[in-house]
Amino acid sequence: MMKNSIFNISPDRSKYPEKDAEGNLMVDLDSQKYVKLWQGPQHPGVTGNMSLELTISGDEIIQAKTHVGYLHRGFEKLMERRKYIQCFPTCIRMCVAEPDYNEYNLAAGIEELSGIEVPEMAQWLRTLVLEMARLQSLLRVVPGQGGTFALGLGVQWGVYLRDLILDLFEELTGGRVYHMYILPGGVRGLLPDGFKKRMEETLKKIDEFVVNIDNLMFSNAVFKQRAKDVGIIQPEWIDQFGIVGPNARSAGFMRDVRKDYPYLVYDQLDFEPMTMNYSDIYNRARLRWHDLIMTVDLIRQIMAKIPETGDIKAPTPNVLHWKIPRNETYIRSESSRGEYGFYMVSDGTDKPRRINLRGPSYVHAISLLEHMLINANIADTAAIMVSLQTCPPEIER
Amino acid sequence: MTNETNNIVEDKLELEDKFLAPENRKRQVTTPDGTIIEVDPLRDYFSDARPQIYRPNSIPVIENFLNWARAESLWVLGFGTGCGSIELPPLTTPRFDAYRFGVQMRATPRQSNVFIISGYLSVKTLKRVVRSYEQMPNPKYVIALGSCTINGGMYYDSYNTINRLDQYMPVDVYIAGCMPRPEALLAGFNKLKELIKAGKAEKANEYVENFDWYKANQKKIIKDWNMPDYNW
Amino acid sequence: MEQLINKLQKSFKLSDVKHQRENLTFVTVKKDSALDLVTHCRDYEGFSHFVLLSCVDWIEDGKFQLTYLLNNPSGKFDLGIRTFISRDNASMTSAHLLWRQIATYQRELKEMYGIDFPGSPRVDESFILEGWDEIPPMRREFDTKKYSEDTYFPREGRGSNDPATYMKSKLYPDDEK
Amino acid sequence: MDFDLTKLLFTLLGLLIVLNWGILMSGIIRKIGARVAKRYGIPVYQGWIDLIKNYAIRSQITHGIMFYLGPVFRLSGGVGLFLFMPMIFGSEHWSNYSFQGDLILLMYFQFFGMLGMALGAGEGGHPNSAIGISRGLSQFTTIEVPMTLAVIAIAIQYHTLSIADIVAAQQGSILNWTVFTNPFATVAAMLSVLGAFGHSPFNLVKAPNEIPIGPPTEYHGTFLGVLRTNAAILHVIEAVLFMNLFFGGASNWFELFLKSFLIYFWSVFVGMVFPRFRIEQSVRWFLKIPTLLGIIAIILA
Repeated sequence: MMKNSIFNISPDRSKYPEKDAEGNLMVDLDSQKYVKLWQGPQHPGVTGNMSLELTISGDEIIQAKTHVGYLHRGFEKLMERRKYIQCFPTCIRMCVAEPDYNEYNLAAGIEELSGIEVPEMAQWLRTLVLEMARLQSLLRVVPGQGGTFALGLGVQWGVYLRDLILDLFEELTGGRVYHMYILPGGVRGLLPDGFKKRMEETLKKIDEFVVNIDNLMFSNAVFKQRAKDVGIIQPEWIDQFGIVGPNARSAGFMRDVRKDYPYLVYDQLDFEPMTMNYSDIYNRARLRWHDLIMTVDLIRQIMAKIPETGDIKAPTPNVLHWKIPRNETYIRSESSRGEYGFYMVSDGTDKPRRINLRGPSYVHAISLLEHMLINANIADTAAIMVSLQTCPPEIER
Repeated sequence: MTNETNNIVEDKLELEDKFLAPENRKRQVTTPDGTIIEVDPLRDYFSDARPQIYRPNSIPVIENFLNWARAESLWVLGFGTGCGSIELPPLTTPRFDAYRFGVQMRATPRQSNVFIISGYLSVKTLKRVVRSYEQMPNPKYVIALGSCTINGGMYYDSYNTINRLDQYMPVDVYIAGCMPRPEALLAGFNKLKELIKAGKAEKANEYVENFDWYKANQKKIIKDWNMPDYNW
Repeated sequence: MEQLINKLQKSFKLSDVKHQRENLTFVTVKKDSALDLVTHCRDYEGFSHFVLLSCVDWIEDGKFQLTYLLNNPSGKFDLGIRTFISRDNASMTSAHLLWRQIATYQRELKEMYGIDFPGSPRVDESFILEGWDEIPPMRREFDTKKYSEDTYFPREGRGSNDPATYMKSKLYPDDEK
Repeated sequence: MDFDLTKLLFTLLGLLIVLNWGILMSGIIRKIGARVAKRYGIPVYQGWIDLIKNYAIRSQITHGIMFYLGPVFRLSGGVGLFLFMPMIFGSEHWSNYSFQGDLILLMYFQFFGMLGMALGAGEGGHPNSAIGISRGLSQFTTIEVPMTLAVIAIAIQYHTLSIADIVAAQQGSILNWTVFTNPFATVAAMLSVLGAFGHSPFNLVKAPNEIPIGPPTEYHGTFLGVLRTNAAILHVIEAVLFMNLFFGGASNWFELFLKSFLIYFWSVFVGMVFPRFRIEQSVRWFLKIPTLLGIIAIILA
């Protein structure tokens, strides 16, 4: 962007707009220098139902505020008045894009608080479900980055393949979007006959898609022009803001729960999450594309190593009177957006005292996004938001 | 608008001033040429006329023909209000391809005819939904997706989600399930087409006829009502 | 982890130390030294990643429990710092200068529990709810079912089985309790 | 000019043909686009239904007098372009009201609709409209640069400003087409046509996910119907203009359909695989390669 200095007429923003003594911007909307532009909640570029309140001067954003709460259903309150087993249908709806991490975290939390060991077969199946959830989410997100630049073709292919994965989910769990497959103590069922074969067929199609999307997006001159050097995450922000997952990895920080705190059977699988040294939109999209390849590879490994059959559920107490003594824990797993954690407190009754979800978007979509949008072009707003992979429902729950 | 109603609006504004964003408050503004004017955004930006009823064409043949065109060209407002919106991308992609049935996505309420309420509505969203719905031109249709719009569904005991959509706006087609599959949504579109072709989808006029009842219900739960009664 | 706790024990009064897992420990400190401990851990013990700030309502004790969960990315372990504050006129020192995202957590807690964090940016703006005039909804005494029934016109004829009796008849028909 | 009823009727008939061809053409193009994405796609007749539906919308909201006039200006821009465009070479009836020097007038009319739309959409009051309009005008200004250079090059080459004469000079053999006699001007113009049709990478005027819908955000019902009618006419006319200038014109309707379709398809084909530029990138792009080619064309001519 800086190469063509003739056309680079962006004004010096260090003095204008003026700042008051505390460093806050003094924006006088009546001065007619600024326009307030709302993006969302009804806006095709915004990820889900949230809104951005942008103060713009020309095409440049000088102030951004994220507004959330349009999807607030009070899950944490609702779960406080449900029994542990009843929390499952409730908690999976907290993030619709990849619900399985919710059920895994809740089940793992209950197991840890009441000391239940999960059989090995169930652990393999859980790993499989979590990786499939990551795959279907990435199939939407990777081409979605092109979609924010009006490259809708990749989205069409990606969402179609996502439907094929959802079909496999349906076969395995009975549900298309919401599965409720993972229960405390284990999972609900074994693999159906011929599942491995059908999975391999789908994965082959995804292999093709991976090559196509590379040609369509990452070798595309216009995409490079739009995505490079835009929406940069500085490495020192990672700790300041609490950035996790792919966004942190693209800035050179190895943050992957699967490697740092191995859970389930991830220590038996061979994978190496990618890190990059420069975090702009292009690199983040590229990193997610590598994640997609890695996920496909992981599913292939799981399919090769998974035992044919085995015990899938540890004995659990009567779910109606399942009381858990007063205790607390924090459970985390790696969703496609990064560390996804449940802070759970039990109080000796049959209902949880408190379950608090810590989703990556809580940080990415509010404090980080507001910071990154300053001095950005309004044309890049949606792209920056998608490249952070924000998911509003996990912010407001 | 009579003086009397204006006074009521005024009283209410003072009560709810704490909910108003600063740019929506009454204030003095200096124009570029130096004169000072008073600005009251809530009053200035919107018309406060009541909605009108638009009767169907009195000649049945013409009305049938127009209804056929309306039914075959459903423009959906792209407003994902709840988790059901995750099933909207599959609808527009190869697997389900709703374009075959003349269903297209539009980004602005002014150009849309169908509002898909995709799932539960929190109070905060309901306020935006009412605004978007009222901005849509007559005739307009509402498809309510998911159990949570019918009776609250999963969230029957939540403090922030409504239980019944039909208390706040008229609904043409309900689609049950949590969450309904895309095929169910396609079936819903076909049902809506039948209704339109039969001339039974005149809910926009019904909304106007029972305007006061709907408004009372909406105002009961939207506590910071800082918009005009009818959003043109 | 044990060493770290012993080290911290010397300068801060830790009570109720619980090693939940080998990489997760919860400690309790007094309200006025909680943020000192958090700052110390960030600056000297390598806890550079702030995971979450959460609140638990212990209505029977008349207290809110605030949990600051810190993570040490290089040592790969977590430390949960609990502190108890009174439920009446609940207020806590703001920590928004330590990490940028804490302001958001504090805004949420202000809205959901009514805990005040004086000085935190935008803490008084509504975050999730809009025009809420009841008691903060996440407090235990707030009855969400009653509020929902009073406010949102429940549809008549909605059959809802009591899940406990229904599950009992389906899953454990012989259960006596 | 004497009043000639036959000519008027033929002109109106031509307008009707062009309108329907425009709607059908965009239907076919959308179908092809859907097939690339492995979809079945909309029916090809969807354009007509949408048009009827838009005219059948019952309630219209207006924002003032210019809001009404915006679509009218836009439509008169499109129809004006049509009126002065010779459609079929060598045909007395289908050459409309073209005359010597009509090329200058056509260049002007291309801008006319845009300006009228700017006034109308500006009155709509939606910030997206205003941003879209400012983007559209700045982009269109830069599109005009290579386009004008190419047109000047052709004018120098053929020593005329009449489209009919330019077409006449290209008859005889396929090698007489401007595309072979003056390739630089053709390439410059064909690159600028990408912007004129407003498909990606140059669709930042309407740009969903940035400023959805753009200028017509507030337009609905009949207003939108008028705008869509105009879009159908305009697309064909722009394609016919380029056909006349560079591809030897058409001697019958079928040839016109085929050539205009291919020219239009070229812009869609590019748009299918390229994402959208930002406005300053787009401006910069048009001022670089196409302008350079245009200058070369003039120097060679």
